[in-house]
Amino acid sequence: MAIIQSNECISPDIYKMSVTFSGTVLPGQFFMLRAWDKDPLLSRPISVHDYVPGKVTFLYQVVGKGTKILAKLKTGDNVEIQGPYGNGFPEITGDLCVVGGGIGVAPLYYLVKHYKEKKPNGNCRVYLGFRENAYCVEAYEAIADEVILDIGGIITNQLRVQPDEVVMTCGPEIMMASVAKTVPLENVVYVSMEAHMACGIGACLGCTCETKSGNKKVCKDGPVFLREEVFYV
Amino acid sequence: MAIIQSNECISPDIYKMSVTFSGTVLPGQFFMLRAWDKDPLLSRPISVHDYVPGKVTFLYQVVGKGTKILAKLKTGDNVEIQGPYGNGFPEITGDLCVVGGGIGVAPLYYLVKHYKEKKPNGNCRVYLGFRENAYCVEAYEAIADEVILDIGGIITNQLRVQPDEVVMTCGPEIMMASVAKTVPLENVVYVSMEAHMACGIGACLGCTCETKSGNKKVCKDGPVFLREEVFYV
Amino acid sequence: MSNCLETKFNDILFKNPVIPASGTFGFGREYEAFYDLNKLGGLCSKGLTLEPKSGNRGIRLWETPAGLMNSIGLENPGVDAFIKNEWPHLKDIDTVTIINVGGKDEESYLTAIKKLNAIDAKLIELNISCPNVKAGGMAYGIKAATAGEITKKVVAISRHPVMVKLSPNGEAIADIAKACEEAGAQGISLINTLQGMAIDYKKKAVVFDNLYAGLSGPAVKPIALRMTHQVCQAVRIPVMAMGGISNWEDALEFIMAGATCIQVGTMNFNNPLAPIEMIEGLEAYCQKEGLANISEIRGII
Amino acid sequence: MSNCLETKFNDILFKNPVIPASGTFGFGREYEAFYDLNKLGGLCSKGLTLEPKSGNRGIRLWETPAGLMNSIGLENPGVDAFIKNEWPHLKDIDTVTIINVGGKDEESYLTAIKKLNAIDAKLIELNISCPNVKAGGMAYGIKAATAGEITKKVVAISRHPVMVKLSPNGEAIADIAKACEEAGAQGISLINTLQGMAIDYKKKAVVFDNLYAGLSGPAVKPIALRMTHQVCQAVRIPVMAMGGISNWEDALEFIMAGATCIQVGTMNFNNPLAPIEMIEGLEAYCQKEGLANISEIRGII
Ligand SMILES: Cc1cc2nc3c(=O)[nH]c(=O)nc-3n(C[C@H](O)[C@H](O)[C@H](O)COP(=O)(O)OP(=O)(O)OC[C@H]3O[C@@H](n4cnc5c(N)ncnc54)[C@H](O)[C@@H]3O)c2cc1C
Ligand SMILES: Cc1cc2nc3c(=O)[nH]c(=O)nc-3n(C[C@H](O)[C@H](O)[C@H](O)COP(=O)(O)OP(=O)(O)OC[C@H]3O[C@@H](n4cnc5c(N)ncnc54)[C@H](O)[C@@H]3O)c2cc1C
Ligand SMILES: Cc1cc2nc3c(=O)[nH]c(=O)nc-3n(C[C@H](O)[C@H](O)[C@H](O)COP(=O)(O)O)c2cc1C
Ligand SMILES: Cc1cc2nc3c(=O)[nH]c(=O)nc-3n(C[C@H](O)[C@H](O)[C@H](O)COP(=O)(O)O)c2cc1C
Ligand code: FES
Ligand code: FES
Repeated sequence: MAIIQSNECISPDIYKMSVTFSGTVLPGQFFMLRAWDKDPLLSRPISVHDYVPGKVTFLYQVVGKGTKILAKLKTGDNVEIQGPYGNGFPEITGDLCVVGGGIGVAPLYYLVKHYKEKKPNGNCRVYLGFRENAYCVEAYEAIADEVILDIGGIITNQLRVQPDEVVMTCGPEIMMASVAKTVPLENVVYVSMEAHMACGIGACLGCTCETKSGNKKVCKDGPVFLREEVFYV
Repeated sequence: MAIIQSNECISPDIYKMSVTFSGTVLPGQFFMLRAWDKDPLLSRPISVHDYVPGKVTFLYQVVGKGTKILAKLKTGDNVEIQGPYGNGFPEITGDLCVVGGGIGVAPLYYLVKHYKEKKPNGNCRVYLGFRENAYCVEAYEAIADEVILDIGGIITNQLRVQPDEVVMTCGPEIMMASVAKTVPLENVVYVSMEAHMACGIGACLGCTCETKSGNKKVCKDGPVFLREEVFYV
Repeated sequence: MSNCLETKFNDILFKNPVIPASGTFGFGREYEAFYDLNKLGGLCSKGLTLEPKSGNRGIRLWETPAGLMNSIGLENPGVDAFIKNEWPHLKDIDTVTIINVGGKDEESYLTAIKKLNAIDAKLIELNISCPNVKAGGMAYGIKAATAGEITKKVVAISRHPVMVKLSPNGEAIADIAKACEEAGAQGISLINTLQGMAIDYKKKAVVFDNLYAGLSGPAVKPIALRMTHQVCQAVRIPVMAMGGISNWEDALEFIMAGATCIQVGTMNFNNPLAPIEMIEGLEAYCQKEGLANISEIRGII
Repeated sequence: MSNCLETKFNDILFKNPVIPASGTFGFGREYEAFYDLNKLGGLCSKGLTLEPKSGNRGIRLWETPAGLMNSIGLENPGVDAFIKNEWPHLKDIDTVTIINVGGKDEESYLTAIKKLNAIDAKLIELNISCPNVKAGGMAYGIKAATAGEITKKVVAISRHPVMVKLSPNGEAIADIAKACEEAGAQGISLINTLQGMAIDYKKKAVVFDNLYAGLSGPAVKPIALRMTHQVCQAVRIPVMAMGGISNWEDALEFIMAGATCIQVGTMNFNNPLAPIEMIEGLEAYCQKEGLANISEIRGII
């Protein structure tokens, strides 16, 4: 049981929720959230948007029953969080280029923050693409070296990757596929995948992602995969 | 949609909830309450405990899933109330003797109040029986001519009905059966029955009560029946 | 109001494909307090039998996760009393009234059907699938052979088109549907309730006097949708589908699976306005999708 | 801790009658993070097939009201890899490990069973009921005759006792259970998932590549309880029941209906501690009711 410290709407249908959490978290990991009994039946996977010791923050979009319930929670309410789960984005030595689309920007904030903490001199560029309303842009601007924003267009059209950059991306699969295709093969690219989940821990085999080396579980082997594993470049 | 004006615990597992309501209500009628979507699936029948124009009050015991949810509601929250349903207790000309057991005391408060308003000179005696904790006793004392209380015993052992009294009772079926049996046949006795309900309006035939004159629907033909209809005296 | 929801079930015209299901809507009167019944595509009567029936004793309703179990046992006034007391009211409602008929044996089915020939109904729903009483006919409904036989005899003597209501508790449902089609049924409806059981562990006893009872409600929707799809693939006569339909999205899915109309049962108890909200939702959907008629997406799965 | 929950399934001793169900518990490792697996009465492996299987493509999970649909398609490493990589770990857990085996034809069942003769397992769960793949054997499990045949052959060559896992999608389940008993099965487990369908109306398409999928979870409990009761009435061999069991009260009801043990599937996803809470709940119940052993209330319905 975690206690909600804040839960606010920051853009139409986009909420930011902070809860108490004692433990550590890696960028790209996620939690299984629930604030209900049996309706809906399953918990919902939500990535870590930000983390400071004692507190984890989620950024989520209201799309259905579960996220609707989450959006109604108030400060002081309880929410069950199981996790952190998944592998998360790896630590890298080179420069970082992140590409986020829509609610896929959620996990990238903590990723960038963590990167800059570990490697204050590393360069980090951030591409953010939104269909209609942008959010969190200022937050990214505060921690990244450069933020390239696109609203209503196709973010990958603008994408120019430096030879020494490692690319990390999260967003609609079609966007990630396009990133996978356009970024030169010399660059290392990591993608964060989604799948419907039941257990979140590798027991149900429901969240399969087909990879070059056979089926992988998004919840346990992922959600972060190397580009070539998933998109067969 | 009704708005909750107050909802408080007045005794272990016993709650009193007032909600906005514009309409009129008879004593013994009930509402179908819900403050959930599909879990549980059905609304819950709860009697009118008190009514003043603009506001109806319920007294309920927490026994399962539905009442647990009701108990968590706070002032200002919404609750759906459908009703009032059922026939209610009839208006009478003579004196009134009410017998309530456990949470069966709920509908009797408005009954007594209504009776005394319509018939200030009428005499009204109230028997209240509880297994462990008594509640609402002072409220009854404030409006009835006499209140006879029993805790942990069998209220019907004390019951002495006057020849001109009409008896109205609500409580565990076994208690009402005992009232039906012990009160002289000369007295008119009304009993308020319970049954599991789905529709609350007479459409599903789920809340049947067997009577001398065939099946009756508790929700529509009742919940109040003449003793001889139900207990075949 | 456009007529994007107008639906033909054979040559019977429904204003829209939304119909409250048998046994959950009485004979309609009760829901008049909530809305104008003329708005409904149709409505389906409580199951009638030749003789009046007082139904099952004991507890008749039991809630389950996202479901409802019932053991009403076809309580009804009998066909004669229905014709006398309910039909005069029902026939004046500007909607298609479907008459649901159960029976305990061939003779009781046939006699009831003959009596109903006297009134100007549009459609009979032949209930061979009520799991709660012998008179519900589930014994007929769980085998293709017997389902076909009774259908044939009923169709032969009925002045009205006959739609057979199937049980989900028997043999492969598509086979049963095909048998009914071959026997001359003019339509199929499905599903009736699934046979379930409830135990009250506190009382160390079964809940229902009748041991088993019928499960309905959102819990059964995936099963009902699968069976609807199977039956729609198997027969050419129109299908009226039900089982856990709780909103217009559910209704749409059944139509996409091939149903001509849909019925709404248990959800009437959860939300008395459910059928009306479904009609409105489907209408809005057609508008948004630019469908001249809902039939454009029927059976696309 | 008293031993009021100790349960014999034939001569196999279970510490308690609570067992995570096949396919919802991997090979156990994942849940070690939540509790000590030694506390479990037993655990049931993911369904194994002779050859490794990569399972079904596309979406594999879909939530329904109080239920879950899955179309995993028996993804598993195959019997050989299981024996090599999973069994060494599993065999050291102080609980009864049940090995769930599926097959696509007689030969694949029999070869898998023969290979498993090499390890010291306590109980085989013969899966003739997975609705998601041909290899799940549901074709065998929906008819009494074929269920009996395959059971007979498997029992003949298996060194381990064989419990047959039945499908709720076929003929009268008690008949199938009896056929398996006559064929020599040492136990029955039920129910596997109910065949259902999901449509994504937004995409105007079916959700599962495989068209239909298996429904489980609290939604199906009333059906599972009825079938458990029917089977317990029909056979003398012990029964392991499952289907929507979500708390100790549910578990108790299945035991009252006659089940010797119970399995917990979908609820592991809702609450990873579900099996442990059931064990604790049943224990507290025995104490409160003064039962020396849970068997005192078994089959009282
Ligand atoms: C590893 C991972 C991390 C995620 N991180 C975030 C995040 O940080 N912020 C955010 O807004 N969303 C995130 N998502 C997506 C989020 O899980 C879904 O939007 C959410 O489950 C929808 O639930 P719902 O009840 O509102 O919608 P419904 O549509 O009612 O959900 C029905 C079922 O489908 C599942 N489902 C629906 N959409 C998705 C989806 N896109 N991915 C996986 N399952 C889905 C639900 O979990 C549920 O089981 C993440 C998904 C994954 C797999
Ligand atoms: C006409 C009428 C008036 C009532 N008035 C009151 C009142 O004023 N105060 C009060 O505390 N209770 C009253 N009850 C009882 C109340 O309806 C139940 O206690 C309540 O429905 C329990 O719901 P639950 O979800 O908490 O319990 P659960 O046991 O989880 O309910 C499961 C199902 O059983 C039904 N159920 C359980 N107990 C009863 C019962 N005793 N009567 C009818 N259905 C039941 C529920 O409605 C639900 O459908 C009344 C019942 C009726 C029929
Ligand atoms: C209380 C109740 C009574 C019912 N009575 C009948 C009936 O008389 N005749 C009949 O054919 N079906 C009857 N049914 C079945 C419904 O018509 C419908 O087939 C079933 O409930 C599935 O639909 P649903 O999930 O929308 O409720 C009844 C169902 C319920 C819940
Ligand atoms: C994700 C998932 C995977 C399953 N895999 C198997 C399997 O491999 N073999 C099998 O016999 N049953 C399998 N089942 C069925 C369960 O073991 C169980 O029979 C069914 O889910 C009903 O129980 P429940 O309602 O408690 O989940 C699976 C169920 C689920 C939900
Ligand atoms: S969600 Fe169960 S294996 Fe990934
Ligand atoms: S509750 Fe439906 S008829 Fe009374």
